[in-house]
Amino acid sequence: MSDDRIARFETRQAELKKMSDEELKNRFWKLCNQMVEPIVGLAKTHTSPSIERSVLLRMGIDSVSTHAVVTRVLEAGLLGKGAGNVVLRLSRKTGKDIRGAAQAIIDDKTVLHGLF
Amino acid sequence: MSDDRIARFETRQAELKKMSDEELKNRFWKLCNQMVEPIVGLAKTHTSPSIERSVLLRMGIDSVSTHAVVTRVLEAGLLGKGAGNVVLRLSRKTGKDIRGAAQAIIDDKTVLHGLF
Amino acid sequence: MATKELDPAKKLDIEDIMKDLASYHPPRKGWTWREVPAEGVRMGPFLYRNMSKPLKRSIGLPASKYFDHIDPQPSCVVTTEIASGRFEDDIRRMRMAAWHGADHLMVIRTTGQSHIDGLMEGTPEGTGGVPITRKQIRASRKACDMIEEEVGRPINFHSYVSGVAGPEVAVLFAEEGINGAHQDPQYNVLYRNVNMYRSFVDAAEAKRVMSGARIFQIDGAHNANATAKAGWLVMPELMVQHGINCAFSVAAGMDKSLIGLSTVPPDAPPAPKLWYDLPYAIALREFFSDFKMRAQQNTRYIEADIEEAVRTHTIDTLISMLTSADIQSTITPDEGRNVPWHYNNIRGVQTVKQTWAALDGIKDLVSLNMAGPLGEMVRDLKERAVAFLEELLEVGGYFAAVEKGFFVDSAKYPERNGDGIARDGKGGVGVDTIVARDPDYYAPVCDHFGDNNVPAGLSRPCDPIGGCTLCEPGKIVYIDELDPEDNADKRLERTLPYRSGDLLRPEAEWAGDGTVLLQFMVPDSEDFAREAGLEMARKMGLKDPEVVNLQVMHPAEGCFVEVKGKVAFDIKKSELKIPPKEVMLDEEEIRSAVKTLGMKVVAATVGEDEHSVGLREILDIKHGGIEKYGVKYSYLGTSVPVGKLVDAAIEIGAHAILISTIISHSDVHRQNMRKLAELCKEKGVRDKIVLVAGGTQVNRDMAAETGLDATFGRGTKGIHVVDAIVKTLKSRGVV
Amino acid sequence: MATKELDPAKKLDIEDIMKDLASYHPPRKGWTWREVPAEGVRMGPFLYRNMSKPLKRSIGLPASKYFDHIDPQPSCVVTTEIASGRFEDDIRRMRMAAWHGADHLMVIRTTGQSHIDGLMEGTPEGTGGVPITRKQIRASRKACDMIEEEVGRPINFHSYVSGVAGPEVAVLFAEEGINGAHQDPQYNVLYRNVNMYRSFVDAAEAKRVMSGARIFQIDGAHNANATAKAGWLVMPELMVQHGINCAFSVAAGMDKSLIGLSTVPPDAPPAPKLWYDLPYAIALREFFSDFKMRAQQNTRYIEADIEEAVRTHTIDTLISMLTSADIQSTITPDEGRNVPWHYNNIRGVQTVKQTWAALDGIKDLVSLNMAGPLGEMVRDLKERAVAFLEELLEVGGYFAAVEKGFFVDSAKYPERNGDGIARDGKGGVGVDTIVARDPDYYAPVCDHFGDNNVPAGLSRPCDPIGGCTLCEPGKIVYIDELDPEDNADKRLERTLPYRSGDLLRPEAEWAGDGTVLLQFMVPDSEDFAREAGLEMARKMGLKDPEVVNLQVMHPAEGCFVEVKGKVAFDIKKSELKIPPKEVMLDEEEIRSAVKTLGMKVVAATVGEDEHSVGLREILDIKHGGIEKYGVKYSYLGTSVPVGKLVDAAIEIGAHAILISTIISHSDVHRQNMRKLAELCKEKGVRDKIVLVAGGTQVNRDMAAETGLDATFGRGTKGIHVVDAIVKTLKSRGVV
Repeated sequence: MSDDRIARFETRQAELKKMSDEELKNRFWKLCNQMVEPIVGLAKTHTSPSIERSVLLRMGIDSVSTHAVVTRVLEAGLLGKGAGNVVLRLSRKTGKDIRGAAQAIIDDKTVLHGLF
Repeated sequence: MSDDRIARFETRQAELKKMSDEELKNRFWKLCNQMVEPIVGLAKTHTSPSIERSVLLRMGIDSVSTHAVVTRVLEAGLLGKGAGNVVLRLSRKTGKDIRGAAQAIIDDKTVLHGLF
Repeated sequence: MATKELDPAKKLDIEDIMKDLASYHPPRKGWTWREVPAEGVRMGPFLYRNMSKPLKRSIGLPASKYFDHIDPQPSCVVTTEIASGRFEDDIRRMRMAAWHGADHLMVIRTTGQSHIDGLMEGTPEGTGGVPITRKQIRASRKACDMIEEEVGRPINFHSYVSGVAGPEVAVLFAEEGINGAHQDPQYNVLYRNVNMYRSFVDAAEAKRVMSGARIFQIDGAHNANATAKAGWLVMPELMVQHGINCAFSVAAGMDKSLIGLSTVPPDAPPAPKLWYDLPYAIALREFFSDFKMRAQQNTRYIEADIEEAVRTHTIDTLISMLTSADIQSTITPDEGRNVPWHYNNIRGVQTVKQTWAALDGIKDLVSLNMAGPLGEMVRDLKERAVAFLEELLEVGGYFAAVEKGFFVDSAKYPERNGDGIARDGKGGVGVDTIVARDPDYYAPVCDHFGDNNVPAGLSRPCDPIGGCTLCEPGKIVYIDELDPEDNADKRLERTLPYRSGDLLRPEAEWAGDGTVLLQFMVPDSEDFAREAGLEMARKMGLKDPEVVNLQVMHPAEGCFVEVKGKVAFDIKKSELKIPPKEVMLDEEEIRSAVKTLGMKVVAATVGEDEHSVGLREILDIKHGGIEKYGVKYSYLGTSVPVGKLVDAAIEIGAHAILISTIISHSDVHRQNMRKLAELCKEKGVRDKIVLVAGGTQVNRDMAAETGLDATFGRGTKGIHVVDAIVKTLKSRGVV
Repeated sequence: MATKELDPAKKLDIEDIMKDLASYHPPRKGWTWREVPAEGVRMGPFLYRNMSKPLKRSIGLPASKYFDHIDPQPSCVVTTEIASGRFEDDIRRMRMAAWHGADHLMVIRTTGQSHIDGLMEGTPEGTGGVPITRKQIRASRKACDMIEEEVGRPINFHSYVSGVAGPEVAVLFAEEGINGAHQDPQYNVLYRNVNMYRSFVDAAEAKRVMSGARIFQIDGAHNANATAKAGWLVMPELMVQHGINCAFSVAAGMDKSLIGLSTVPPDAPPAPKLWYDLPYAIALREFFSDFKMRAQQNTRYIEADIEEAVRTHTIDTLISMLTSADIQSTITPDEGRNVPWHYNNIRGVQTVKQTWAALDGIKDLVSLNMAGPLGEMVRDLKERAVAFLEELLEVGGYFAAVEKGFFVDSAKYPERNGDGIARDGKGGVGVDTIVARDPDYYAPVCDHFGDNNVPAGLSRPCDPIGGCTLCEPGKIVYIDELDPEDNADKRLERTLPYRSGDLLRPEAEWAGDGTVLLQFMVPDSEDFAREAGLEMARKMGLKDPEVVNLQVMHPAEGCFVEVKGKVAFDIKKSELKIPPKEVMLDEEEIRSAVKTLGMKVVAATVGEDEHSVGLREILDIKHGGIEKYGVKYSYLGTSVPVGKLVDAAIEIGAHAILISTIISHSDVHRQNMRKLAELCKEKGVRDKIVLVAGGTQVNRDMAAETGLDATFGRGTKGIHVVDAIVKTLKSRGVV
């Protein structure tokens, strides 16, 4: 298989040798972009605990609380909604401010029931 | 005078600029050789205590004795003959070997009288 | 917020910096380049072709004293990495580094922080770096804000957005005015064993946040040549790694001008470094012409020898200058033997500053010879990189290739050594933690990446919450400390006597750590030299002695040994006797006085002393003797009676008599010095002639005791003697 | 005469070398160049393009361990200058330098010897160099003859034919097999104030004698830029000085291939060094293409900082490589602060060796850009040099010009600064001592210059005396000692215990001198730092402490200080405990064993210990952890109970358990280590699983005590751990 790889490399290299420097560079970037395209797609359509905590941080929630909130939201199966979305929705529902809503989730995870 | 020097330099430089690199290099060496010619002439026609001591060293005389011999020869006004010449001549005259002749000069400078 | 102006004569007041941090916000954000005048920079007698605007305050290279004390500053940003483990010590080091020309201060995280799934808070002590926290950043940024005013150039403060908490760290950095950061999802996967999907999903968010705060990004691809067994073979892969991170960063919204490739010349001598590193540097710059180059120095082959590291880093800097560097990073040359010490940060910066000055204009003087093997090697590297990408896609793309161990294989592509780092998509730190966004996913904040159901009609995504912290910094929640014992206040209490009290102790990393280094040659074999070195250090009272370097000079004749250890004593400042400074006259004033007077001196060795060496050094122009300053001297020889010297001085109208007594038994030298003064009095010339004596057993205090005008010991130069003569003549109103 | 073979494991036996010197004659004479294979030199994984044949025995750069311990040797001859003042210490240093790649050993004369009108004899102590005498040369050359056999390359032994006794010194050198020497009549005139006529008359004779012995000649022109205030302006004059000496040497009978220009890149950073030094280097090589280049490193701007000197010398070597160097001289980087120390000779040599390897092939990779300002500057220098010569001739030739102060003026020709060194033909040392040769002048010896009435018909001029010493070495008169006290035997008696007895003392210059260097940072201003440094050295028991370098890190934050001093104690070798060596397995063997076994380990920190840093470093590939060698690890986290570890190991069939206890109060770490061993015994797996513990308070001796297989302390790397595991498994017959 290794021999095969080397042979295929040699074929590729022979093709690449025909290119100008500019063409070679363009090909490099075309391939790089092609490589990251599915990864970017994955990132667009997924989130993570850290992303959600970073959203909560930006909403003015302290780091210790963001940790607790995201854990609650994850346990409640609501991370796909966005932790910030959850907190905001609870805030609207309960009339608490953002930090108050976050604290409410930490204090009692049942507040998340029926939110979505 | 300084202004004058600079002006003459500029004239020289203008001339030099006309030369090829090869011509410039040849001129450099021509001038260097011209510079050392009279100095080489001086060296050919003169000697010094150190030169004469170096001759005696080469004749197999130790460094302490060469010093004493050259001092004696110089005092006797015979350095222009060559200290080695003096020792050799005394050696021949007295039948002593070279070192013995040198020692004789150290022991008694009157041996040099009438040697030349 | 305006910061207090620093007084260069006073230490940083750390307690003051730590006051009111809860309300401190950075006065500016984003990355800053140096100002590089297109017409060059004129300094002292020179015109520099590739330098930035000089600093308001700085410390030049030691040799700058020969060139009007100029301190030319490279055109590139210059980095220093700081990693003491205690931020309160870091910031003092930052100030030192800034004064020597660093304007990119990179603070290393405590080891292990990349595996912490969340933010840390407070100021606990770290290992090999500090825990990066809001308090640490805020206090450090505040110190940088003061230091940048002091030196007159913006300082880029930098840390790391890597590990499993990237998005949060990025938000923290954006909020607190961090100017530059590492972010590279591949680094997390390959070198930190973070799950590959988590790493990339997080990275996109982190990059988007960084981009919003105009934080300059550095990637981590260079780690491949720091890890691979043969660094010089992995170059095609390095280009692929750089390419993937750049393409991904651009896709995440980053501006190309804020994306820097972290690149290291992969080799070090005795390897033929330039032969491999120059083609690579060129190939990289050709493919990545839209991006910035952060040129790092080599660490892979750094051993314990400081000088070896300095030479290699000088060559690394040469390679930067032959190609290009937007940022020139520096490696502390002691990285191979300890957590870097204060003064080695400065040495690293000096290496760049000195090389940059030495080679200013090099691109006008030499050209890259692309027609020869260089051009062939450049092209070959580029072809291999493209072929590598083609194979990656063929095997199923990036994730599939990582699982197959395509990366950090130490053979030259397409060869395989089988030692690549393979990672399993179903493994690693943070495995199975990414979650698909629901169709109604929503994040009500700015600088968020990816699918987001922001309600229509808003001017900002954060309007529904009345603004996020990136728009309203007042909303940021500041946590001071979580640990009542492990924090900066406690440490500062302990080090107070060494920072603002009467006590002095040397330090290498931390205030009061007492660390010193001993260097010596032990004339014996390696085994004996090592143990003898430790034993010597113990006999000198050093605690925890450790051999940090040993170089065999010859297997039997001896070894050079370096031992570090800690002193156990304090020095009391109040008990030190600081000698009053001898302020030298200006050299031009001296030359002019000598010329005006037509200064003449007589000189000789006195006593039974045939050692004329020292005196001749003081006299002869060859050694910078007084002759160099225009003084005419009459040298009377050795073992000259003092009376003969005085007579000669009177006869020729000398302005001074110089006597030398190098070897002296009992007190003969003092007697001769007194005799000189007395004889001059007797002959009525004491007030006309300046009397100077020197010798190895003489010192400056003896003048008063012996009735002379000036006396000198070891290390005296001609200039000191002329200075003393001119000063004495000035005091007598003669000049 | 055959010399004894040296044993690399034994010190030079100086007493033995000094035996039978009266009958010792050098086995060969004349200069030797290195052998440089045209096809390049293949070493380790590399092909070098510009290297000489490697040495039989040598010590490579520290980083050579990464490259099969290769030690590539530059194509040029490499010089080191040795100047301890005691020849018996010089020769040991020569041996060290030869092992690091020096093959041109230049012995500096004691200061003042150039004014001694005659030869010195015996072995008195010198200052800044040794008295050059027959005995000193003969013993040193004998040592070199032994050393060159040891390293497998001829050594060129070098000294100085300058001063007022040039012809005698030249004869001495020719007789004793000196291979290279400085000779420059202008140097004597300008820098030694030797009478100008005497200097040139003597020089012709000296050069003729040197030529006969095929002694390579180096001139002294570079001193102009070491003396002039602005070194970078005197370049046209430098070319003129070189030109005069070369032309004169050729006229005196020297072969051009044995005439070397001593040239120094005149500048040092922060000056833009390359901009001035490269054009000069090129101009010189164009005019002097028939002669050899001895490239010296810059001394003019060396300060007390070793690293600054090393960087400048790296750049100097770059300039040699961009142009050419037949001999690359090195400057000890401590020259700016003391008489060079042993290990700084090695550092100087390493600078050339390291740079030469790093930049191998540079001329294929880059080209001099002669079309730009470089070419213009080269041409300009050459024109100025020629114009300088024209003016010299115009004012009446060389002697007239010296009287007018044409030389060493620090302005750029034709400008004048008025600070040139003028010498009077009617003054100077040795004035009025030359004597015109009479018409019957005769010198009955070989290699004599000038008019000589050698009788006709002789085959040799020395036939009338039956052969001179140059033809009949047996005639040479050997004088042993003149001074019964000041000689090597007396000194060797005193240093005997340190050379062959049980006592060890560090040394920098002389056996038993006790000199050490202390480096540290004092966190205070310059004044306090200096005095605190001295006080610290005193508290550590150092005698004669002296601050040799002080660099301000920041005016208030601190200074880097270096203090030298002498220890007052001895170390007894017999009382040192030399630990047995841990011989590591070959890395390939380790990798292969790991692969064969499919080695797995479980790891965790134990006790109440959350510090996983050290353990992760041992595990992770990024830091060269065990993962790098193919080991699969299962990391169980922090504060893991010992029982859980053992269970996990059994479950997955691990080959080893790794525990880490970084922070430990009282004896918890020992208890946990014992517990691990006991538990494994209980469960019957003690012989199946290798047990390893590590931590900052752990050391290698604890394994036996606690019943584990291996224990490790600070500084441990993954390789050590894998090595221990494989060794244990080997001892159990598993691998």
